[in-house]
Amino acid sequence: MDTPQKLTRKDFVSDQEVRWCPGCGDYAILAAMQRTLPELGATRENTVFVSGIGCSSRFPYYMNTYGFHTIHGRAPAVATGVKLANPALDVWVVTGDGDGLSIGGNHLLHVLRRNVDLQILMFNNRIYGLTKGQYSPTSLVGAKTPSTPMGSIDMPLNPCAFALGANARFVARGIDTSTSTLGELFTAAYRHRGTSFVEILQNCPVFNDGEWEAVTMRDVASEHQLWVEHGKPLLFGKDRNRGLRLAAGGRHVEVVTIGENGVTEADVAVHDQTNRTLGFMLAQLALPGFPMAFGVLFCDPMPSYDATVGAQNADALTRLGTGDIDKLLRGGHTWTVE
Amino acid sequence: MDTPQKLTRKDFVSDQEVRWCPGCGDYAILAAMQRTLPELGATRENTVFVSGIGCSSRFPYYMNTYGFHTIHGRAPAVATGVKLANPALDVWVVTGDGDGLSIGGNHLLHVLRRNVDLQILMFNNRIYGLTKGQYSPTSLVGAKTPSTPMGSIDMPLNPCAFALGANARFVARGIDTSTSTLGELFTAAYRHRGTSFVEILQNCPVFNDGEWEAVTMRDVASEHQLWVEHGKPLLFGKDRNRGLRLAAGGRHVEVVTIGENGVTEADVAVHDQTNRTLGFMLAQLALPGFPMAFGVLFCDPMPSYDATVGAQNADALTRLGTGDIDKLLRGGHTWTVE
Amino acid sequence: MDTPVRPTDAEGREILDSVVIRFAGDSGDGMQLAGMQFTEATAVAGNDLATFPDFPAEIRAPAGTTFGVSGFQIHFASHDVLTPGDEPDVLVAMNPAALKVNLRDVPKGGLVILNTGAFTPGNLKKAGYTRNPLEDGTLDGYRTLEIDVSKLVLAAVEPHGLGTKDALRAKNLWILGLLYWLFSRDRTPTVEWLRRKFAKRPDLAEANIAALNAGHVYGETAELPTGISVYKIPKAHLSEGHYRNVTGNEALAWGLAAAGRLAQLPVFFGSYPITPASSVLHTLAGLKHFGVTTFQAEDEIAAICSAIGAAYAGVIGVTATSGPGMALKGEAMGLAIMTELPLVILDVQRAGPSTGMPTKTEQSDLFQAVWGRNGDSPLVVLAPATPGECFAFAIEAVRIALEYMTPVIVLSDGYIANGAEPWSIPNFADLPAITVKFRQDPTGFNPYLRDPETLARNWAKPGTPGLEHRIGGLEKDFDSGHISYDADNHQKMTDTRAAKVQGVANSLPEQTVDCGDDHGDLAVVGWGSTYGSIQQAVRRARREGLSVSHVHVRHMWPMPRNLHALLSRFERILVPELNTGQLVKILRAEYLVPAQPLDKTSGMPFRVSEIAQGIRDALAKP
Amino acid sequence: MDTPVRPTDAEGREILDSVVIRFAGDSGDGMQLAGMQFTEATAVAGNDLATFPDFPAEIRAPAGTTFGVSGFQIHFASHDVLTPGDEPDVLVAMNPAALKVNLRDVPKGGLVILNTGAFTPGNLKKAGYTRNPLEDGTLDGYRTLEIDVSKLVLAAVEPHGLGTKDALRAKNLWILGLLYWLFSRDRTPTVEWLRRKFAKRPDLAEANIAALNAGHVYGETAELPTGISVYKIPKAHLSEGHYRNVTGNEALAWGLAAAGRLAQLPVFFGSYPITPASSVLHTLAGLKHFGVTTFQAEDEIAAICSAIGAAYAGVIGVTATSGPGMALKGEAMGLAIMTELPLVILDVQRAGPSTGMPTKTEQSDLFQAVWGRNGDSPLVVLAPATPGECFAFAIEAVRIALEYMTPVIVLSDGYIANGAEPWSIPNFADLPAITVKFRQDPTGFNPYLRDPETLARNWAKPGTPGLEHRIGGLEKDFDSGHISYDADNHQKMTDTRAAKVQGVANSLPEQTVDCGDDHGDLAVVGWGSTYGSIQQAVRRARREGLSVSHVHVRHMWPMPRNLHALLSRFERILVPELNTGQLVKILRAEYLVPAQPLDKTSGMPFRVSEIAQGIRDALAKP
Ligand SMILES: Cc1ncc(C[n+]2csc(CCOP(=O)(O)OP(=O)(O)O)c2C)c(N)n1
Ligand SMILES: Cc1ncc(C[n+]2csc(CCOP(=O)(O)OP(=O)(O)O)c2C)c(N)n1
Ligand code: SF4
Ligand code: SF4
Ligand SMILES: [Mg+2]
Ligand SMILES: [Mg+2]
Repeated sequence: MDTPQKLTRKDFVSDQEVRWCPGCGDYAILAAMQRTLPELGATRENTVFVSGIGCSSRFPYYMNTYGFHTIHGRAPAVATGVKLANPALDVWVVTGDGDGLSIGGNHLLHVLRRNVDLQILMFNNRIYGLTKGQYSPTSLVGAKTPSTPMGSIDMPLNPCAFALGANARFVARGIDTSTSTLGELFTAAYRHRGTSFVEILQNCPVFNDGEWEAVTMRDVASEHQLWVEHGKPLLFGKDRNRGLRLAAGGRHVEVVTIGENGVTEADVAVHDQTNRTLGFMLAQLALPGFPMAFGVLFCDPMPSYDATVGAQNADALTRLGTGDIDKLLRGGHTWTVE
Repeated sequence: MDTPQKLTRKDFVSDQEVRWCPGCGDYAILAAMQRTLPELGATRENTVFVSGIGCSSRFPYYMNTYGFHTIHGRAPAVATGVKLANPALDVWVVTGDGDGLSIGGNHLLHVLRRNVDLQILMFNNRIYGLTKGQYSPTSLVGAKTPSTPMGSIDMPLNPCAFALGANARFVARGIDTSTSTLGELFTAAYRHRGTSFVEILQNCPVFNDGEWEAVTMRDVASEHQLWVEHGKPLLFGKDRNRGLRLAAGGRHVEVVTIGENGVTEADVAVHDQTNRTLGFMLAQLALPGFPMAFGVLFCDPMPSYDATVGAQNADALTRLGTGDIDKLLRGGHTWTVE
Repeated sequence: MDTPVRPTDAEGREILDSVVIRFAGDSGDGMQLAGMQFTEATAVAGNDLATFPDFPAEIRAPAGTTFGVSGFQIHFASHDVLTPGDEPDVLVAMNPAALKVNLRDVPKGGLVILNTGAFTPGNLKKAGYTRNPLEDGTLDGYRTLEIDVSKLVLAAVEPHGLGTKDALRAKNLWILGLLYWLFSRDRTPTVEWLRRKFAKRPDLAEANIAALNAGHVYGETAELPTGISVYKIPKAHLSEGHYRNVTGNEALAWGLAAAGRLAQLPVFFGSYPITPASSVLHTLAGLKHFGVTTFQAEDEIAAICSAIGAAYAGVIGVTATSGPGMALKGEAMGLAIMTELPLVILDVQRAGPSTGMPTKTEQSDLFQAVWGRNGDSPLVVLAPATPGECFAFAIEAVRIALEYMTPVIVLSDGYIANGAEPWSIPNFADLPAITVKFRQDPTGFNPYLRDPETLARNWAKPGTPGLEHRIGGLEKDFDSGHISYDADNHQKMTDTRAAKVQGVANSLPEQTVDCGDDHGDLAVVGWGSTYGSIQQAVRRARREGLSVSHVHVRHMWPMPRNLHALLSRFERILVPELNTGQLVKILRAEYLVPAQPLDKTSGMPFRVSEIAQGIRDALAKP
Repeated sequence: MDTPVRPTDAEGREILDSVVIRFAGDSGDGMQLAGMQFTEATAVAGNDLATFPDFPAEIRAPAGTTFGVSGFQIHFASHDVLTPGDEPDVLVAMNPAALKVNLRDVPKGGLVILNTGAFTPGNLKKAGYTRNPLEDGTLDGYRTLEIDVSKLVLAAVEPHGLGTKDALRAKNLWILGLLYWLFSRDRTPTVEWLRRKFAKRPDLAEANIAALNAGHVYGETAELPTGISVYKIPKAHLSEGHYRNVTGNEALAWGLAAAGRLAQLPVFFGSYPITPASSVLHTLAGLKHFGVTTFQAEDEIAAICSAIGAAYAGVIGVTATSGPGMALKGEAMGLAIMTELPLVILDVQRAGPSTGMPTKTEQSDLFQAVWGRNGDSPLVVLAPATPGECFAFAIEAVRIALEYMTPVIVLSDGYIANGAEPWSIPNFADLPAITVKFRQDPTGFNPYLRDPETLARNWAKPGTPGLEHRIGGLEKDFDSGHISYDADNHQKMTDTRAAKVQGVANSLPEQTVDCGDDHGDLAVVGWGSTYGSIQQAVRRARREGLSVSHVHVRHMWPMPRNLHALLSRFERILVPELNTGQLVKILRAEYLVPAQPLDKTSGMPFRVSEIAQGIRDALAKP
């Protein structure tokens, strides 16, 4: 590999004017990405962003890399084709809670279980932005939107819990405006070979303003956000003295405060990112009563789909030699007419 | 309600010749259903079976009830329409591992999260039967099928884990030939108001014979099957002396034997069917190393979608009175030309 | 505005016959709202009118950019109005980008009202102006009103204590006030509407009212340049009746609710949001007390499948979408065709292919509607011509679906969906009843028993004792309704499905001529939203003495029984369509008539002049 | 079998010109296998042949039922064979259900070979016989061979120690042995094949060989009824060359592999299993060493989308399906059209609508292929006429897709897919090269730069430095390739997309006449799998002196440049199709020629006699 000159943030900024509403959370995510890619040593030419349809899915236009703005919900399928055709590419998928979990739920499910080496970023604003504010599969019950004037009644999906149920091998959660942690999550996702799923809480100031405020506002952040780290105790709070204890029999989880009622740090559970059941529990934590969990909730690598496809193809080639069309056509019974 | 004469199994047998291969596991499931419905007091006229496409999806033709053999993967969506149009009907969905988890994964996901009052039976034979034996999303890695001559490489889905990740509120697992327990599961599913998901391990003697043998064969059943019951310890084995212990911190599960190494029944975890995380852990248990879990893995009822739709419609009616078309058309600015 | 020498009324107001105004500004400038309010006021003033909102595809594109420009055009007159007008007489340009995008459409001599406050260097650059068009002669030949609206608004709403950002939002009301004054409109309805809208924020209501009034006062007091005066457009001679403005999507939604009432059946509406169809869902979601259940599905396939399930269960199943969603629903339509269930599918077309231009209009889904499915899969296709007709056609679709047990597609488009026109409100009592017969009798029942006349199979509702039956997508035996792979039976069933749909023509009105004689040199055959432009062009041509008639097809499949005979009585046939030629091919294929296309695929409706030219060209051909 | 008085050869074998045999039995009776072996043996014997497998839709329906009957028909002759034959001369009926379903197709005088061992009361009842057809005169007028095959097989394989169930499975080989004797075929290839197939179970191999030999010996030794003798069908005069049997699906798969080699590009094949297309996936899955990657997707939409992604990444993207799957792929096809990516879509048609009759054949997806998408969305459609042509057309599809940067649909059908014919094997060296030009130069690059001649945009592969670009489903600016909502631009792009696809016709061969003159009283215009029946019917008609020609269209869209001119030289045009009239409407719409339909939708191919009748009727019309 040749070592090209070091790229900077600007190299990843395309010449297209960004067309999101003022104040949209997508701007921060875009900035984080443009900042992170050069740090990762990614190149423009080997990077591809594939998206579906939605405000979030406009993302590729703003990246000065290869990009494919496909059709609603199908980005994981298109990205699978891109990656299988050229596994040397770094393929990112950008999707929304509607694009990825409503019309595109099935493709997301299957790309996750197959473990194709992609980074999938789901911008979760709990709303359909582009179509002007209908509720989405992650909207909370009671959401009053143009299609639900009396409040929505569908139980929401939890993207990370869904991903874990789909046998995803890397599941993480971040916040649009926490750009430095976002960079770290992008890095971890990029490094993980296989499908990396990252849910990003994103504010849509136009149709669902403040949806995540209770978790993301600076003054509540430390109390309402639990940032997990592999091998570290599950601690949060301003003084990092609150933690999660897995109660008797391990089936219930509770919040404890170190120093109160005889609780010590030893009582606090330690994050094991290879434990799917623990990840599932963390993914479900919600206000009120619990902080919301962020960071890499689960990561347990396996050979990626594209790598195994490549290995099988190579194996066939070794065993059978480069295919010869003439031989192929003449296999089996043939006869000659003279 | 009038009390009609008591129906019997035969009343639920349609006049159509059953067109499955000899020895197909579907026969046993059909028999269990025909036996169970009269026991539940179900009526022919209020029962509807909706299915997709696949061998399993032929099921409705053999039930002397209403039935709709729809298109591949879409049964949950059609069934949602049936139930919303007439919530008084008992609506069952029959699907396969291909129909329900491959092409139909998204509809299954959404019907589960919405919690429409349906009973969904997934016949899991880990193969596409009707199209002659290609691997399915539940096939194990390495499955040699016509489309994977070198063995499949996709990581399989676990239907129950998927359902739990989709926020399903009733998740159970049974076995085609365990017809009495199947009856009990059908009963529990029927009684649960909301979407009840039942995975049924089914043998396809033609394209995937013996796939489940390691779990279902009579001689290994007691060692390899863990039948869970709410509030009861998670015990299995010929002598019911083996159990599951949730180890330190609750994150790991291990098999213990009562009476060995000082283990007593008190060490064995007790099944709590309202604990989603526990259900998720149980759903994942697999040979070797663990028995496979059967019975109601999770059940935590909430108002069903159809009931809430009905309530909202009724509420609107109460608040606004029966809609009047003339008033509707004359709402807002109008003027008269004479 | 018609001629330079103008008549005036008693109060000295210039009397105009017809005016076209285009409001143009940033997506955030509230142009749609201003346009809609002006529309209401104009309707109340008794003019006939037509409107054309033209949004950008972005939710709220960055301020000041050309792709963020939002437009609303209204054409109103003392005679009947058929289109929103080819060229604006008055252009309101709230910023440089709006001027840049729209000025080319304004004929010289037209009035351009400019918010000079927005002509900052930054905005000029964003709009792509290298020089200031206010100064470089760009506006030569136009009459202009250059006003620093931003400044005047701030001053006007200052007493209401709003922040600058909120205050500036009232710019659209200031302009509206000015236009109300210019065109002698009554402010009261807008004032009342503002009070209702901001019931919870009286401060905002009063600030907006202040802006409205300030604009009006500006007109009253400022020295307007010569050539600009107050105008009066006499009332139009609309036929008697009770009127309202209606958009196509509203009319579709209300028509469905009315159809439910007429059939005395609940309506189930399963849909997935998509521009420009979403507002049908939004409207129906508010009509629960009409027996309407709405279901926002996870995708278009689930939406139509849920409607099919509802139809199977015995209610009126409806789904709505636009082109890309239609493409997804094809397989499920086949299921409804095979199971012969009543189903209504609304397709509010937009410019394609693929995602295309979601907020622009086109008529390019006709082929898809008539022929876009696997297998020989006939169904019924209807196409209302105006926003108002959408009401009747929603009812007609339900009638046909229930009477013939068939899916029915209604083709609308973005132009009809969002465009408004005064609509003579029908009385419910005058609407045609829809009779529904559910099978009750188990004797001799099978699900594919047919009405010998309509060929409709009998509808047996789950819940009915003794009618338990199974249907599905596999071919069915003609006699028993069971699965059949028999060769002769498939032939018979294929023929029966085709005959049933063709038979719908028996219940349809004959094709009439929308303007002109039933024979002549040229028939201009249109369908859907091109109605107004064609009608006006044909009228114009007839006034010029040309032998031209307008035939507007509303039953696209099957087509009216007499259409072939009617078309045969014309020498030439011209088919203007907003696509690359679809109806024209169907007419040629069906009737072997030498119909010629007049196509446009720019995402915009036809101008009258384009059709007029097409007529001249067609008649000129050897 | 042609005439009652028959010539014999030196060894006293009756010489026949052509024979049609139908094997019919239970799904479990192995009829397809027997048919395929007989086909191989017949090919080796030097006859020309055509076959028609006809399966039930059920995997293995309950034994003995009529809907479980599986059939395989072979037509072989000393002259060239175009169809599997209208009526079987010989019917093998392994059980009462097989007799019930098939006897009506056998002309009186035909030979019926019956396995009496299966004519048990239970089986008779399952087949719907109230009386035993062996006894009630049903078979009067036929020549019959009534043999208790079951018993004889058990006896024959007894020494091999198989259980009764396994032993009975060899019935098909016993019958095959008898037919080999009757038609003078060599058993060796089958014996070898059995040894290969059961390499791991030599006991089974030997048992089956014993059954084969026993059937043969039975023929040699048993007293056959008069009128039945040993037949000899002389070799056909096939043109020189190396031959093999090939089915349409095999040929498609091999053609794709060859195209990859010709273009020197990898092939990516994304597909979801569906009858009758699945075996293309199965075949390609075994060709990994040809640079073919196969991907079994979660559904048809993912399948086509993965192929689009692969095309974007610079390889040959292909997807395959049948009707219902095609309906699902429509939206994604639009994306490929808008992004102008090369893509090959195989549609192996089956009888519809909806799920229809999955194992039966039809040509009813033509409309869907040409016009079944949202928006004006032109693409290329090809239709090979025979199993063998599938090879060349797979290559042609790839060539067009790459040369024009467009999706190309190849329409095959169940009949072509499964039917076999002797195929003159081409040499790879003789196949046309496919040149691919990836953009490399960043100077002045944008993704929508076009080749001025083909209008193909340039293909820039991710991984190429300096060519980073974004494409998608929104309308693109003609000049820059950026998103554009400009009206004139959409017009221009719509026109360009249409012109590009129409321009493909420039690279196509002119339409030739498949049989007959290039002018005359009647052109019989066909497409796809009806080739054989039409060809034979036209030849017959010409022998009768009628002025009839056969024009078989293989390029369905765009159509050959000279097709209009060619058709204009005929008085009448008849279009036989296995649908309710699709090509006929396209011809009328495009050329305004008075083409008339000859439709059949029974799920079965045309009989030659049906087309012959259609020709007579067409010529008789005033
Ligand atoms: C096939 C199809 N159906 C529907 C739409 C309309 N549509 C566009 S984006 C969208 C939802 C987007 O929601 P999300 O993915 O959450 O994106 P956001 O705009 O919130 O970022 C919908 C319904 C479409 N473009 N295509
Ligand atoms: C749209 C569509 N795609 C593909 C098919 C073909 N198909 C029919 S059934 C099936 C898979 C069935 O598998 P599963 O649901 O597991 O059912 P099983 O036969 O194993 O019971 C497929 C791929 C179809 N009928 N329709
Ligand atoms: S609508 Fe919401 S999500 Fe979309 S661009 Fe605007 S703020 Fe962002
Ligand atoms: S193929 Fe398998 S699943 Fe299908 S009917 Fe036969 S045995 Fe049952
Ligand atoms: Mg969203
Ligand atoms: Mg299966």
